[in-house]
Amino acid sequence: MTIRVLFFAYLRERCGVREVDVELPEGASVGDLWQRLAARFPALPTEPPKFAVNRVYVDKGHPLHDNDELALIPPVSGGNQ
Amino acid sequence: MTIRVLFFAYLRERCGVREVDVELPEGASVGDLWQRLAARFPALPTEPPKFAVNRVYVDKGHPLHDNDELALIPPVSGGNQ
Amino acid sequence: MMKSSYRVTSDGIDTAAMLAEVGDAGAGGTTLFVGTTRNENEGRIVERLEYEAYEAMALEEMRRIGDEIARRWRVIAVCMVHKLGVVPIGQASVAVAVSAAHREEAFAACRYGIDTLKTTVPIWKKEFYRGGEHWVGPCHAHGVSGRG
Amino acid sequence: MMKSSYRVTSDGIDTAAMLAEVGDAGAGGTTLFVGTTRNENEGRIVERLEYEAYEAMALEEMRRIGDEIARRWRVIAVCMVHKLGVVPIGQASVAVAVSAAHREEAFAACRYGIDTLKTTVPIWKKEFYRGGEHWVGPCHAHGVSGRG
Repeated sequence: MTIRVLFFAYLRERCGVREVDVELPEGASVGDLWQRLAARFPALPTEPPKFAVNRVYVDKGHPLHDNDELALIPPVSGGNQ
Repeated sequence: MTIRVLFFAYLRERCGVREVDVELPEGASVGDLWQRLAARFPALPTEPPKFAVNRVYVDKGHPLHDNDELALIPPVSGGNQ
Repeated sequence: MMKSSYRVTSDGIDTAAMLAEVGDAGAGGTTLFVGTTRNENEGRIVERLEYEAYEAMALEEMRRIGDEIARRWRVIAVCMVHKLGVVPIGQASVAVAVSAAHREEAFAACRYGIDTLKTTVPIWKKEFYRGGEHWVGPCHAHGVSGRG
Repeated sequence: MMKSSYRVTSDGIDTAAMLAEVGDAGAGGTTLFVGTTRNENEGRIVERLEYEAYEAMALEEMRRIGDEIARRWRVIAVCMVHKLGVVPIGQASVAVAVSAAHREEAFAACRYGIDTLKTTVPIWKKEFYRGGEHWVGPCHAHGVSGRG
């Protein structure tokens, strides 16, 4: 199955990519995909960001399906005001 | 001494007066003036409103001086919103 | 030093102007509260409100509220405006704007401002509802019903 | 049924339009919060902020916040707008407006709205300060200093 992965903000800048398509075996979870990404993009932090699948926050155990859109969500703008 | 008394809102309507000058002996307090007003305006409620002298809230014991401006302050608009 | 301005007016309340007044390069957040005439109150169908003020004292009381805000919170600017006379349904009768470096203070000070304004500032509200009119006060003892 | 609208925009935020949108004959109070770019942050002299969004999800998250507001409080209307791109000092980056019959609900829901928006809506802020730039996050681990 193919998962579209979206990078934002400092992750986009660090990894130098806005989106990539990743091939994964059926039954893979968000955590499995994160392992794959960590290997491919050494600039990713060891501590994972938050994840959203199809625009809803999910945890690492969330099962993926073909054509899902996974977004890596770094800490949002919060604070300061 | 002469005290200017101001009536607002429902007190103004009930008593039919916006302001009156009252003559009082030296040393009179806000409470003394209220007694005088109650006798003169039977439409005033038995329970006194709040008082302000020269635009500052005071209690009944506050001493009056010549040319003071006493306002009878019914409950303000509060609530509702 | 906190900036402040306080007004009573017979014109409509210009909230955009108020936001501009409290604007500041050091402000991270501004909270604005606007009180408007509601078409219903305690089961009565309200047609309009009319406000009367002891103007000189109203402005002094607003200033005392602003001074207390400056003592309690780190606030950059405060603006309070109250409309007098007739205020139709949906129109603004009162507005309080507060800017601060952080939103915590802007919210707390704005809330304190409107709450205190409504209990201490000598402005009275007459409610004209279907079937009568009365001066609004905590005890509702001042009604003059058109029904008699 | 609560009215609601949610937007991200590259234009300036029109707070007067937002207040008009949440206006209602049943509203007694409206609370508006406006977040603006501050000229200082944690000792750095800020020159501007720049916002980037995961737009589709940002709008969905705003809607979820609005739905939660509708569940928790008796609110008439909610409007949330976030600006994207460059926001100079003193300009608005985000605004939340809430109208309700009573001010208690308008304040509580507006506060909840902005607090939640700032922790869950996927919009990121890059701070350009004198001497460098960095993405703002809770841990400040994402800095790229111009000083090296």
